[in-house]
Amino acid sequence: MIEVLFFARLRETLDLARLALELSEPTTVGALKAQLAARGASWQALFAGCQVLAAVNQEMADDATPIRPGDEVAFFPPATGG
Amino acid sequence: MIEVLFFARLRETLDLARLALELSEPTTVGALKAQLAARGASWQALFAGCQVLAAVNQEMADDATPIRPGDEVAFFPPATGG
Amino acid sequence: MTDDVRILTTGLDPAALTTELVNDRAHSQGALVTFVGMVRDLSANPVTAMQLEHYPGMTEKSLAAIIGRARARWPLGRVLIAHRVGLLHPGEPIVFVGVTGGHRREAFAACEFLMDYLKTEAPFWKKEFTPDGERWVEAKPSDCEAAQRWQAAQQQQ
Amino acid sequence: MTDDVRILTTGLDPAALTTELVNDRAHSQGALVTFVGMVRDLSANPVTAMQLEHYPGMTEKSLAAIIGRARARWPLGRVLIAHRVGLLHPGEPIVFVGVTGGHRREAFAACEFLMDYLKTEAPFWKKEFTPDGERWVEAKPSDCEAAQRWQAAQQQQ
Repeated sequence: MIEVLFFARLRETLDLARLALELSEPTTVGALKAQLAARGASWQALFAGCQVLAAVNQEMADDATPIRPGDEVAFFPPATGG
Repeated sequence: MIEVLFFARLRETLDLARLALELSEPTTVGALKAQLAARGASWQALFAGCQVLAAVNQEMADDATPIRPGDEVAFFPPATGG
Repeated sequence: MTDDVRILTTGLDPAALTTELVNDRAHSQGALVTFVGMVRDLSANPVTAMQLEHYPGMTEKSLAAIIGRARARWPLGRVLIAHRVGLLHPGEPIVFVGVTGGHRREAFAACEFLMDYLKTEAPFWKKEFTPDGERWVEAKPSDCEAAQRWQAAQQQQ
Repeated sequence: MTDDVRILTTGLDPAALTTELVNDRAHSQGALVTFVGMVRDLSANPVTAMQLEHYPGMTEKSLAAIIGRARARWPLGRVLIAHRVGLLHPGEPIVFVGVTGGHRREAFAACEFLMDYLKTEAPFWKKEFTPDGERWVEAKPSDCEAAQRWQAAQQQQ
């Protein structure tokens, strides 16, 4: 199992804050994004763009970052704090 | 007449905060410094160095700045505020 | 040295934080630079309220990492970052960054560095409420460029 | 816009000045940068007290002129400079410079610019009292160089 979190515009568009996914073997952020994009039109629109950032275990990640069972993965737009 | 003010280390060394001087005709800061340096050893030591700054009517001045009757002239060390 | 990262749901008081840094006898320093970011109050572009969302856990980690990078570049005394989350109104403080140091040069540089990285790397997101509806604030390219500026300066050293 | 230059014989309160700038509804701005300079408290170099002398009249004029130069370079909201004179003790604030602006970049630059020029051009002089006696603080070449840095930047524009 992995936990996938969504924040801000992504959370609102998907109407989903968290998602538990089965993970039988290690994957990558890029592969997970492709898998999520296949879930439907709104997912496709969000994950095809370049405006989705990812974190694995609360550290910034890129498409090559590995994901292992038990990890916490998050997707969110570029930060606008401060 | 002109009024000559001394601040900080100059004031303490000369034991003098202000001095009224007769001024019959316009002079310059450089000429006034030479005139003051001739007043004695401590004056000579202060005004011969390059660490004395001058202001005329509360604006920074250099040796060429003219001094006219009624002006306020001040001598002081480089600023150390802030 | 003590680092402080405070995520606040209410009551970010720049005056109280300033006093805390000025009065810090344990790390007595000659210079303090603070930055306060506030909800803008522009009549041409009325924002009636702002919602600040964040990623609890990652927020604190990323701010601590940014402070670590600043400390690696400059000798600093206290560093204090406070950031509001939740609902804010025009004029209210969103963020406070305070840095003390022995000299003003590094306190200014570190405070600006912290703000540049906070804006691009710390997981906060703003949503604005206006008379025409609500909208998520879009990240500005200039914020990314600002963070890249420091990386270029580092490479030149 | 309101400029404030305050020469104080007692009670420079950075927190109160910060609050004044944060709460200024008339010039509502998104960014505030403040600098606070304090009497250093170094055990290796004990200063028991400090006397701040100034040139009344010229002080106010020179600070107003420095603010004018900052406003000519950057669009700014409020600028507030407060400076203590008289007797000070370790840890006490000597100077406060606060600048508000629409964007942090100009608020940081203007605040640092104001401090650089204040230190070299405003007629203040510090005398330190130590267990070994009293001494006038000597101007540092680095303060002069700091002011010259801005002139070089101006010429390059």
